[in-house]
Amino acid sequence: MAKELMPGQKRVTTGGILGDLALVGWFAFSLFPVLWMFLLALKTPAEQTTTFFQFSPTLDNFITVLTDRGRTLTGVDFKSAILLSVLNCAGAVLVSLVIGIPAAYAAGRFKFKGSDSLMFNILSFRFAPELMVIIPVFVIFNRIGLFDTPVGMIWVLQLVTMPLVVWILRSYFQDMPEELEQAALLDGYTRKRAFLMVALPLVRPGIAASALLSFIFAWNNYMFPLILTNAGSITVTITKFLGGGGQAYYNLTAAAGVLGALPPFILALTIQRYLVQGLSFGAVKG
Amino acid sequence: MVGGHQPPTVSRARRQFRPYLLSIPATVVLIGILYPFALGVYYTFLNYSATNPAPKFVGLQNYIYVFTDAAFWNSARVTVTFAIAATLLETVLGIGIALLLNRSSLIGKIFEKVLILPLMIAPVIAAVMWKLMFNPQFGVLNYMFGLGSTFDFLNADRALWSVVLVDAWIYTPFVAILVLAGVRSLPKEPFEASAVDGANWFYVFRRLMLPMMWPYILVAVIFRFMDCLKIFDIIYVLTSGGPGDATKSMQVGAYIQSVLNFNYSMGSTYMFLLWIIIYVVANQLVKLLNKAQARAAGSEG
Amino acid sequence: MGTLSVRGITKKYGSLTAIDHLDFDVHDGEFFVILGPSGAGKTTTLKSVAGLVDMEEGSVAVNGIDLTMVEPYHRNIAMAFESYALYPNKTVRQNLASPLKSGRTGHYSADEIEQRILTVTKTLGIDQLLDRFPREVSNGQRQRTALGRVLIRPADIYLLDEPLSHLDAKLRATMRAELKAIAQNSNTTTIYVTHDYQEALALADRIAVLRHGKFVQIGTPVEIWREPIDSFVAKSLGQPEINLIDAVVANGRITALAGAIDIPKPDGLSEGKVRLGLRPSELVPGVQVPGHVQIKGTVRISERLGRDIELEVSVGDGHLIVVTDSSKAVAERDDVVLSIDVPQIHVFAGGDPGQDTARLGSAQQISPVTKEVEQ
Amino acid sequence: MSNTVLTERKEAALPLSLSKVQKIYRTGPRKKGGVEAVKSMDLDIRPGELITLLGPSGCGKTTTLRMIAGLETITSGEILIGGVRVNDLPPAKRNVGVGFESYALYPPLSVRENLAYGLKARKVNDAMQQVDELARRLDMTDMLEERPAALSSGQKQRVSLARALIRKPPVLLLDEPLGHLDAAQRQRVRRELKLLQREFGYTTIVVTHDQSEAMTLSDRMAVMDAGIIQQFGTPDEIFDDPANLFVADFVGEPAINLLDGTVVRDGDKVLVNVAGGVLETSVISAKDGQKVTVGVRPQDAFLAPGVKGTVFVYEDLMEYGLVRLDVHGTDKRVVVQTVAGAKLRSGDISEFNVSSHRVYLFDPEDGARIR
Repeated sequence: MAKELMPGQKRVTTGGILGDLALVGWFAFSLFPVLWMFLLALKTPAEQTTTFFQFSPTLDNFITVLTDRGRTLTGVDFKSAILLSVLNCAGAVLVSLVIGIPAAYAAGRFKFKGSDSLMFNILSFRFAPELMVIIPVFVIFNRIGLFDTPVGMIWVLQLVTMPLVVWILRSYFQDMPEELEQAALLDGYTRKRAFLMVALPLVRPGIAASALLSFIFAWNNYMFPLILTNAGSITVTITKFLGGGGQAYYNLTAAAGVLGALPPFILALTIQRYLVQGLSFGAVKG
Repeated sequence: MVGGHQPPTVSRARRQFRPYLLSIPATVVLIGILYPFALGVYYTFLNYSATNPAPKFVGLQNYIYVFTDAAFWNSARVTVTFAIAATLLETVLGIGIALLLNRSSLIGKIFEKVLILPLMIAPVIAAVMWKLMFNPQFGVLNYMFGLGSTFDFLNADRALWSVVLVDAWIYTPFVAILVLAGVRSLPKEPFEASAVDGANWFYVFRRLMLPMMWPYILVAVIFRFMDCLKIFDIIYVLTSGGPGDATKSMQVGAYIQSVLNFNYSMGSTYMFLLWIIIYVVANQLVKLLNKAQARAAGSEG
Repeated sequence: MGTLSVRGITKKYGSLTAIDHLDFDVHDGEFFVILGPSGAGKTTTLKSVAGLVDMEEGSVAVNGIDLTMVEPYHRNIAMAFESYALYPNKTVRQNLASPLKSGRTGHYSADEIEQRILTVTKTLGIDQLLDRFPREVSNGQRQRTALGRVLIRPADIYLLDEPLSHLDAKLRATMRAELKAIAQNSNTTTIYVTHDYQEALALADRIAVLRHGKFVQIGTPVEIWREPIDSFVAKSLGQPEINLIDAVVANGRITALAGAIDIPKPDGLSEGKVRLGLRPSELVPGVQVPGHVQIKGTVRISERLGRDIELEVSVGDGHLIVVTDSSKAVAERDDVVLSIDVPQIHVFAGGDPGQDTARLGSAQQISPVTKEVEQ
Repeated sequence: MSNTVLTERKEAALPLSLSKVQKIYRTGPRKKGGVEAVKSMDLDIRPGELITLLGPSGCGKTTTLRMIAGLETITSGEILIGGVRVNDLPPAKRNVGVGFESYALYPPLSVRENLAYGLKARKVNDAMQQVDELARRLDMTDMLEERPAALSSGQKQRVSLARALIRKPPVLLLDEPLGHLDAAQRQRVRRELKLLQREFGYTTIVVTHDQSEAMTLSDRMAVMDAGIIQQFGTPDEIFDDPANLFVADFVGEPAINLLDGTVVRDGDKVLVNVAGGVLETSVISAKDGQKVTVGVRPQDAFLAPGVKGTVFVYEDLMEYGLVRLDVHGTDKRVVVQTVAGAKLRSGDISEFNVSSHRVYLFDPEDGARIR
């Protein structure tokens, strides 16, 4: 619904038109590369470097990257990379939830010694340069055989997913009035039953939001699979189509890019309401 | 208490231990990540590399080397320049977009839905895309702007600014979303009071809106600045740190040192120094944020 | 049914002491009201009894059994929260059934539960809302649901935290009467917390006045009203507040308001500064009763309060608030004579403005033993 | 503040009038349909008068105030301030001071800057001087450097009022000025507000949902319901001579008792039969056999033979007592105010009566008063 105007206010003003023009300008800039990638993904190999906006569109590239045809042609196994990424990211999120929910509950509900410093430490991982941890992990993984394994990836992805889960859920638990659980205790329910009956259902949106958002971030992560795997991940694999030294497949790169960008975007749309809270680690309530 | 028996009791110690019990798994994970971190710090005092699997303790030698190495200072300069430029550009643009969207014009409402699109695409994919567009021979930008095939967005002079542009393309929506949420959460009444008081738009913005928005802006700035300091993936895909050293940020430099050249100690030294910078800056910014939040809430005298 | 005895309970939040060594007993079947302003520690007291806060010191026992270290769900104590604390994901019916389904308040068949829900909701006037969620009902209805969740179950002690505060004035008066009827008929032990003195007077067997985490006075409504232990208690009851005016005792007389009040001093009152307390409803304009104290003044403001009017009367160098029947037809700027019976004039010790001081007695008679007021 | 002597001469107050003012909030798609919040409202307010708009939430009182302030457009009709049509003027040009319900202080600014804001925004030269002067007069100099969050709600209320007053507006609009205060503060601030208004002489409109606040504060009060003014008059007129059932029921606490009755004319006397007994009334226009709703205020009723009932509970409130009687033959419960310390117990049989001129009769169909 349009905003109610105050008396003496005009609906159409010069400033308003200029503002709209500025918005159009931004969104042209913002959407053009996505559009361009999409167009490129629809081009034939012959057209990929020779045309700009006029070409005969085809869905061939998507089929190529998803089937053995692509692997034979380019040596890049995109399909396995997708499956591996799904496995690693889902695993990482699951582990984070199982471990993170109790911790978030403790941090949000109780004021205990070290709760603040624990939280600051968890947050500081969000800001730590990844390599500081990844270099030693690389050495350790090589030594104990976790290099290029899902277990290893799920383990290090905790660096991405855990802080997000704990921070977002903590703010949910903090916002939930303590008296709800207290009422359940007086109704005769134990602390565990009160948690399951009252607290958990109320933070369900938070769990969904933090799970999806941390999945997106794990999915989009580049450095961990780059260093700690050979098989790679969706992000690492996409760059391989550019063929470091060998032949470059721009149209296939674009097709893979579209496929890789689709899941996060769809997930993001489903949690749009909670996105702001998630992106700011609960510092800004959406 | 039916029947008048003494019901079971729970000691005070056990009550107070409860939150720790719940945090144990998270703490274990924390230690699992703290341990490599400590190991990394330890590496900075060794001469550890893949070619030297039996490292020796070398004291501060790595630090002395790094501090006298022009390449390190170059990467520090690149990192800080990039972080400041990108954060500034994204903040200004983000605030502008947020304010324009807040007017809820028809165009704004349509665009708001796709605002997050660049933010959700993996930075690597975004970088790959821009790399294709930047290509001097067949890139669409040179074609559209008629720059010919000799103009190179990624040459030594322009590469860093092109990286800033790509970073702004991805992350300006992040700032815009946070600030927009902030603006929308501001109470309506003070602005009505201000309308009765007869303040013009700019006066309201300067005296009222900006101070009340400031905490939200700062949160965005903190996240952006911290992330920019550890920039890696965009640069690595776009330029691999080149041409020459023109875009070799600290984390890219450390990656080259430790992963490509297998010199773990040198890479760790780069990273530990970056970590110190980030930690100090983060601390200061968070203090600033706490102050700003108190101010915006009006509780500070 | 149960008797409660509380000894020395203390709760601190950081450097702030919310409640400070409170001792009290509530007898079987008694309706015990804790009256105090916000921030006095009323809710903390209730939560301490319920076992919801970790107290620094003190003990809580019900029927002689020490519950200090017992978990809330083993205490058989029911509590209605001021914030309602209704489960947002459950309907009104499910909320009400919750305490009956936990297994710790007895065992009930589905029919029994439904029967109890109907009885309670009829009394509270929310029987048409059973299938709504808390977010779909008004604040007043939420509060009645919260009250219902407590009344529906058996318990040794019932704790009610401001259970009427969110109702509109009309409904509040009605529900107050309902609660009184329930209390009269069921012989339950209840602690009721409120900031509303009328609720306290209407409902209480005994009232405990709480300030800064300490009890100032515990007594029956009549005791608290007639013989408030200090000016704080006197101010806590009555609307408009009791008039407190500085007075001087000298030469065998008490004088105040630039001589507008000039009465003989009672025996036992030593010379010096005191404060007089005159309740607005005890000051009667226009009627000159022999033997009563007469105070001359001019009406500055006259305001209509229903059938009554509230006057601000300029007297000497100050003013008095007076409540009287509107049929007296006193207009602004009229000169009036106010009269008050001597025993109705409370005498408090002198003190700085804003400081509460002990009651010494009335202008008729000074209390033989001045009880010490905790500060 | 109550002891401050206000010496300034009265500011020029302006009359205010609303004529056929209507407000429709458009809700449906393409602006079809909507909610009529205020229905063709007429109101004439004299210069310097303090009136209240009283009504339950959603009755349109705040919408009316906001339309006068210029924070809301007027769907139709016109508003005149000092004879000038202000419909299309922005809030700043209407010469009104507004006190908002939640105070709406500017959170990042100190009290001093809050007060100076409107003056500075208009580039008034001696803004700080004016602030100091007003602060002295309102006895709030010591809080000038505080920020709003550091103030108690009573202090916030005063700052909000001071900010509304600083531009010496001929019309002052206050939305629930006592809404967030506790009982003791409310008493004090109400008194201050009244004295201040008298001294300054501004035409003042106060919006409130609290009938006792409206009764004590107003020169005249408008009782509103469903977007319509049900009655406009002095507190005495409203309480003693309510225009209809809504006004009688909304104003007065404890609320008026309502019983179903039938009029019986017996020679000169007009009687009303209610279940449980008979009441005499001075309503001479009532027809024999007419069905009516009988209104008896608890303050007017007294325990004496008349209508029989059983005591439900008796509450001794020390200043007075309240007895609730379950009237025999009905499911109605009436409240009777008694002196304190009455000897009554639940289950006792008692009777109440009321003087004939205090019996109000209403049409049971539309609630109109039968006089």
